[in-house]
Amino acid sequence: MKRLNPSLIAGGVIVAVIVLMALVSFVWTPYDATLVTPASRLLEPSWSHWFGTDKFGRDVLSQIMVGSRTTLFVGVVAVGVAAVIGVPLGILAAMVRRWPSEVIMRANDLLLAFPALLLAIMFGAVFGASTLTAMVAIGIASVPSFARVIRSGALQVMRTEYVLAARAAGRQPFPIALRHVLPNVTSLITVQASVSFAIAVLAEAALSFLGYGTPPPTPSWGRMLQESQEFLFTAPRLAIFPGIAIAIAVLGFNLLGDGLRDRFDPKLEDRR
Amino acid sequence: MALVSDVDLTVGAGERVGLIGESGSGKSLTALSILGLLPEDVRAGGSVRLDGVDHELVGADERRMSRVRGRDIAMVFQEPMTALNPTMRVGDQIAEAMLIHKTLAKPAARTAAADLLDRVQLPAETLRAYPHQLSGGQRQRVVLALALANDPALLICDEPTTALDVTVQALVLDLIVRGVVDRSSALLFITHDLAVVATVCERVLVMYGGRVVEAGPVAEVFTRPRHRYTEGLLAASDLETTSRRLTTIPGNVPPAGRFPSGCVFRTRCAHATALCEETPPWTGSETEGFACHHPAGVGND
Amino acid sequence: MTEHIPTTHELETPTAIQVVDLVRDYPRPRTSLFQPAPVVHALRGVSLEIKQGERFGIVGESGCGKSTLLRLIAALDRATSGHVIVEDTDITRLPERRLRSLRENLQLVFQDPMSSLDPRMRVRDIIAEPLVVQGHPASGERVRELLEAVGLSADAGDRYPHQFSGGQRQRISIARALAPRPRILIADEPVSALDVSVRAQVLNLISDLVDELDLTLVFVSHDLSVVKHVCDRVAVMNAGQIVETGYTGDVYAAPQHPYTQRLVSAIPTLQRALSGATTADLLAKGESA
Amino acid sequence: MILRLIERTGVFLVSLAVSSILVFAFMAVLPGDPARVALGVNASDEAVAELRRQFGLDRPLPTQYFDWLGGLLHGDLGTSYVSKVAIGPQVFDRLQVTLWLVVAGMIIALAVAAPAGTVMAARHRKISGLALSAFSQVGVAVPAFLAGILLIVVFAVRLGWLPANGWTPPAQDPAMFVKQLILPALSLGLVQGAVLTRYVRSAVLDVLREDYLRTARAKGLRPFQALWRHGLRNAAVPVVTVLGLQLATLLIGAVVVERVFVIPGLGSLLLDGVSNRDLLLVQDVVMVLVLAVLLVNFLVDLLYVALDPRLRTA
Amino acid sequence: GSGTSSGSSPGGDQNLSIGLVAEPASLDFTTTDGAAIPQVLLGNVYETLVKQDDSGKIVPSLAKSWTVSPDRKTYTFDLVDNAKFTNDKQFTANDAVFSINRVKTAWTTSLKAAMDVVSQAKALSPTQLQVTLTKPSNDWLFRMTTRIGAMFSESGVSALATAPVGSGPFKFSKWNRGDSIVMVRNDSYWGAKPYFQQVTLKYFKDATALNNALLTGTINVIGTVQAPEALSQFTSNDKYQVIEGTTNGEVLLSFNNSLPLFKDVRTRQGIRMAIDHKALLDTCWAGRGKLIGSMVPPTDPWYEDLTGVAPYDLAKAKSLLQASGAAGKTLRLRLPTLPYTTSCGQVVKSQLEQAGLKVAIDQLEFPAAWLTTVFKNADYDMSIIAHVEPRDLGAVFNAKYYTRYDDPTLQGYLAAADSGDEAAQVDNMKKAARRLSEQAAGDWLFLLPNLMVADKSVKGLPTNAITENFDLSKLAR
Ligand SMILES: Nc1ncnc2c1ncn2[C@@H]1O[C@H](COP(=O)(O)OP(=O)(O)OP(=O)(O)O)[C@@H](O)[C@H]1O
Ligand SMILES: Nc1ncnc2c1ncn2[C@@H]1O[C@H](COP(=O)(O)OP(=O)(O)OP(=O)(O)O)[C@@H](O)[C@H]1O
Ligand SMILES: [Mg+2]
Ligand SMILES: [Mg+2]
Repeated sequence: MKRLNPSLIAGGVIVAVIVLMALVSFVWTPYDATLVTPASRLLEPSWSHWFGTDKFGRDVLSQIMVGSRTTLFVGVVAVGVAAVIGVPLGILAAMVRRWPSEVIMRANDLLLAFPALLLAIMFGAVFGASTLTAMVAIGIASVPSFARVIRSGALQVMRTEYVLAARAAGRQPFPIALRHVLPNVTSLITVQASVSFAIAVLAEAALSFLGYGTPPPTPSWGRMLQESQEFLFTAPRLAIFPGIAIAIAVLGFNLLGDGLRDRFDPKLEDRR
Repeated sequence: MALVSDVDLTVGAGERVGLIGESGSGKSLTALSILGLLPEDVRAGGSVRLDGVDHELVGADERRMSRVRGRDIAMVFQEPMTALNPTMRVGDQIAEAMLIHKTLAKPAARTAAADLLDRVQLPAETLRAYPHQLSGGQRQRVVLALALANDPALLICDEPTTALDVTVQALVLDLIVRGVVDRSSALLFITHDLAVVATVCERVLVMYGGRVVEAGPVAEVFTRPRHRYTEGLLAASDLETTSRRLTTIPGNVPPAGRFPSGCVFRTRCAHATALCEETPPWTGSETEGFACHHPAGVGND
Repeated sequence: MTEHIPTTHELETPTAIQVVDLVRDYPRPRTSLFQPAPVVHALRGVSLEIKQGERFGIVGESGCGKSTLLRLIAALDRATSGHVIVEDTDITRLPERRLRSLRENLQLVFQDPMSSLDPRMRVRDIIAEPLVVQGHPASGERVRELLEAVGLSADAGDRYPHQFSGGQRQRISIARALAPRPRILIADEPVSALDVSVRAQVLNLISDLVDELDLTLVFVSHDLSVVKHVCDRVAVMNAGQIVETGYTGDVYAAPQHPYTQRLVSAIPTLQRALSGATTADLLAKGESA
Repeated sequence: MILRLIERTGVFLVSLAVSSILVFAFMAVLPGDPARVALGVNASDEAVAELRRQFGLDRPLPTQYFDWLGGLLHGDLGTSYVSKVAIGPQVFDRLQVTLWLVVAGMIIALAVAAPAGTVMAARHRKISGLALSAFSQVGVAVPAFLAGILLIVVFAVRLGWLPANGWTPPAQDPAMFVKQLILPALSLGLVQGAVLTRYVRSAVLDVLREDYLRTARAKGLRPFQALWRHGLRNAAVPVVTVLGLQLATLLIGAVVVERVFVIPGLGSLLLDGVSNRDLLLVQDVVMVLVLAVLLVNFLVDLLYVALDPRLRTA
Repeated sequence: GSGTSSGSSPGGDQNLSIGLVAEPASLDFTTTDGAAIPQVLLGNVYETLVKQDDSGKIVPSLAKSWTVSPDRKTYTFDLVDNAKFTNDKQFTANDAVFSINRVKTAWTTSLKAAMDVVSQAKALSPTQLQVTLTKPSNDWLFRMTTRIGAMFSESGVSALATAPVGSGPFKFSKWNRGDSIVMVRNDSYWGAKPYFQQVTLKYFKDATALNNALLTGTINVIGTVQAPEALSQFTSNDKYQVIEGTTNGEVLLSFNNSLPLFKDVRTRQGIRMAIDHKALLDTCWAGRGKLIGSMVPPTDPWYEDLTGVAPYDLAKAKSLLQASGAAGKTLRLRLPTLPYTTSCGQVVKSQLEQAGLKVAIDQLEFPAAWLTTVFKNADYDMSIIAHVEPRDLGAVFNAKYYTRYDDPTLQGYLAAADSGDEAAQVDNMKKAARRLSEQAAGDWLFLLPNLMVADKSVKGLPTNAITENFDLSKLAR
């Protein structure tokens, strides 16, 4: 039996809480997260505003809740783009002959030379700054790592005798990719996805900080952090709450990735 | 959970003892516990003593154990492909074995290394080679040279030839035997191949389910097995039989920890009775005997 | 090479597999852009003929090209030159889509009980895969029948490969191979990874099935004693070539080629050991030869 | 070895050529006319056309590309459309600044990660290892700019030990240079160090499970000695890969830290270039970044060979 | 090498370091737009014939005095005779003619249009200049105080972008791009010599970094506070002085008046009334700044408080918007990426939505994207930007500008103001401002404050920032 490890549990719980928070925020938040109420600006945390309010009088807790949607959106888009391109590319590179495979992997390496932030800034310049464009850029920048990991996993699968057996049974390459290779690299995909998720969340925060991220007033933890800067001395809590939210989310996804990795690690597995 | 229990074994100076048993019967764990190199989550209890070492080996601290390892007890592992450091020259790896224990100084260690390689019939150029430049058989010979470097009192070989071809196996086996005979070291030879044990060793211990079920001189055990398991093994490995069908032991080796209580073999034994639910006592001497309620060759057979 | 004189019966038996002057070179990774890639000559002109219903063994040491030969026979790889003729069809250069009858008639069992079954598939689906691919109705009936034939209980179909021991996995492999009712069964070291007790079980099973279903068996092993037990005829391979072919008993008792001699003498056996053979004896004969 | 070098060099050069086309093409599709931005919005169309002609923007794209490439090969990065100064020296200056920052950050990261990761792996079941693990997990989760802000608040504003921001070239005032480098390098290095720690840990863990380490211990080496003599070099191979990738990300990732610490590095040059639509400048900076990344990968490739004899094809 | 001069001691007694926000992209304001270049160079490196004093009056500079012909078309300037350019050339009437003509020929920015009214510039003697206009224009003389009035040396315009040559109290010394510009005292200046030997203008993109720089002593002055909320840390500390005055920067919520929806005055008025300006200023700019109600800052002679024209009235706003059919519609508020627009945009959105509009904010990178999309192509519904040019009422509200505000009545007032005498000018400008406010051609959210923080010891900082330039010559310790 596979054991659940502490990382997996901790990561899973954190991620579940974030997802729950995002879902709840669709139907209920303590206050309207974008409503400006000058009368209640910069309130200290209290029973009515657990995390206090910001300079627009918006409830920080509500913003954090709605912000979790942005965070998840960011991760889903970035990881989605990376996986949708990277996984087939990786599998393809493992299945085709040497020359085409070499070309795919070289192109992949080339993409690596355009770091995520660079791509995001350039995409922002071309297509207009929005969360979506930024995240598509982050996603594209994460393609190489996906493709690499998946390719090496797929290569291992391609070398197994069950693939040979499937060929001997008359399976064509595409069905082999679908029925044998893909299922056997899902663990790698999952691990890579959780790690990329964490990276995307960090990248969004950095982009929001530079002004290339989520435009206002959509709450985003990164932008909350950026807006809180002028209050660092007078109301540091405005920086602390989103800062902690980002850190916990990244921690959660990283832990989940670590946990999944341990769980799927054959070296740890075959001791049992 | 107990993976190996009640294993008593004695290897006399200069004696060649085989340890046989199917995969998962606990042979490697036994060997590793002698050396104190068990995996982290496995612990050994009991006592291991070595002539010439004045302390108990089980539970000895790392500092004392590391002085024993490689000098008094050496080991050859199963996988020649991974047992050597891929980033270090072969010569340095052999010389290191001597430098650690300060048996020789640096320049002397190098000539000694060349000498050792010569003894395992490898050319002196091998000194400068990296492991990946050698074949499996060559690597295993390097590992052997490394193990013999400090003339150990006891050499443990854990399935040293399973990964090798027969012709290479023949060479390596011969080198092992010559190596220990020359140094009058004791040899504990682990394998699952009865024929190999019979060729290499003088005495044999049969393991099953983490227990030694039978022990005795090779000729004795392999011609007149007493334990039903030994009997089954012998029958199953006899490919010379004229009938198309081979004799088999029914069932499978249970996974670790799932062996039955009492006689570990009773679930697969045709002779098992209710009596076998009790752990069979050891019949015989320390070096020769068996643990079976219904031994073979008694008459009811 | 072989001094055995074929009987008329043998001459009349149709040929199941014929291999003619088969060559397979593998390119090694290039070390230079300017020089041609170095090649590994995995097969250097192999010719064989295997009759229908025959139990044919191939022995040889690691890397001598046994698996390569099998892959070419099963059309899982392309020959550099030469021909493979299976049941009167030259399959050497047939495109994948015209290999259907080969895929139905010829099946394989592999060495590694760990990697020969897809860990993410249920045993039922693994066994049914050749049927599904070849468009047969994959009835639960047939799967149960096959499971029973290899001595596994019917509920084994619902489980995953990792829930089985090595020997049981090898049985599953065999069941899969038998699914499309092939006439030729090719086994690549099917027992090398198994313990002696389990080895005996699997060898018995293969023997029984070959008899029952009247199969042609091609059995590859590095272990001459196993081949001798299972097969009628044997080919000894060394460095991509066949050095000796003959009836197993003959080859074993009186090896002709020096390589075969060395091979035979290096095999430790219980009998020899008990009659006093030492490790030196394993070497002696081969060296003197 | 030599052949491998030649091959790698070939790959490197081809990659470089392809990147240059990509970068050029990307700039060509960037909306916003550089001439118009430079002239202001109400500039007449003639003035804009004149400026375009002056910059050679009216020529066919391939001509522009080859001119640019030719310039690059001679070390001439052209003249900025906006500031009308030569781009080369500017990029070179900024690159130096960023390199200092990145290298200092990397050194801190390595200094943190190598021992911490090794200890974490070696004692991965002990409290000390777990505590370190937890610590690094938190480190990974903190964005670099947040770390920077916190460092400034504590060490510059509250304690007043170090300057909050700014940059002094080492040649001008070495003491000041060091003082100003510490905080940004720390905020970059600590976060990267936390990331790297995890890779070091898993690489060392992998190595710890290797047979040859058991062989080394069977020879009589104590666990730590065995790890030191036989493990680290092998563990270095995967770590070097990550290091290479990180260095690449750092080059551009430093832009955030440059912003927080007001450091005139390549990142801020790039951001300025983008917002001023100083296309040629952006094109050059991106090309330099890509060159740096490819160069690092190239060096990493060579480093592998030094580390792992298996890659030295005879 | 790149980098700044100073770290631990930004001062020394003779040195001053000022933190600013927008770094120029080039030093040539004849071909590059934007406020950053004149902020540094005008008045400090380049001088004009006439300049504005603190109260906005036009006073002599390189021209000792001037006369206007009765038809108000001919201006005769008496020039100083001891002014010298930093290339050691004497300043003469020829340089003035050269500079004025050059605006028409070599300048490429939009501001050159202010010189169109000049028909001829002539040197009567080395110290006497005569300029003839095609029609009377009050505005022309005023514009001569801005960058287009800058006097260049005939032989000093070869490298304007990198090596400016002027006659002012400071010389351009060094530019560490991405970091700072260093100016040194012009010791051969013809007028009163400045106190500081060297002034470093350091640029910070990040408002917090700017504050931190002052807190840790990297700079002595924050030239423009971009994070007014953070001011409290300085007001509570007696090491610092905080200066608060006014600027010319009207923060305008602009409407695209060419759109059908905005052609209806009720929409525009509804929007103006939906905005609670006091609350807006308090939330988005910490209450710093002034509510003006039209396009005129208090420092202009024709200023009137027009905040009462469209007072906050949510109910009325709702009904106006309902009546015009704007209610329920979605308007695009396209914001440039600037601190005050990002901040105020969110308040505007929230307030307008309470009045029944839907507002979709999207951010355009400033300057490039915003300039092209909103400013040039007028592809927007509403936007926010501060118009910092002095006396820019007429420039902003016309049919060609991005506001697309076509109003003949307004144009009539403006023309009358430009050609009339001083009293007529004031009167007509007042009318124009009121017209704009009543017609709700835009909404003036507030007037940007001149917010500066400096070490206590720094003297001579201007209370109001009404000119394009930051006058460094008056600063002292
Ligand atoms: N670290 C471990 N944790 C738990 N169980 C273990 C561990 N190492 C080995 N075992 C189990 O202990 C049993 C005995 O293992 P051991 O390696 O001694 O067998 P062996 O007889 O050497 O088999 P083989 O011939 O396959 O090497 C096996 O069932 C194995 O799964
Ligand atoms: N796909 C391949 N690419 C390159 N070389 C190959 C490939 N497959 C096999 N070879 C090489 O061809 C030779 C023969 O390999 P093959 O697998 O047929 O040997 P084998 O006799 O089956 O050995 P084993 O007993 O180890 O299975 C070996 O030297 C091997 O390295
Ligand atoms: Mg073992
Ligand atoms: Mg093989």
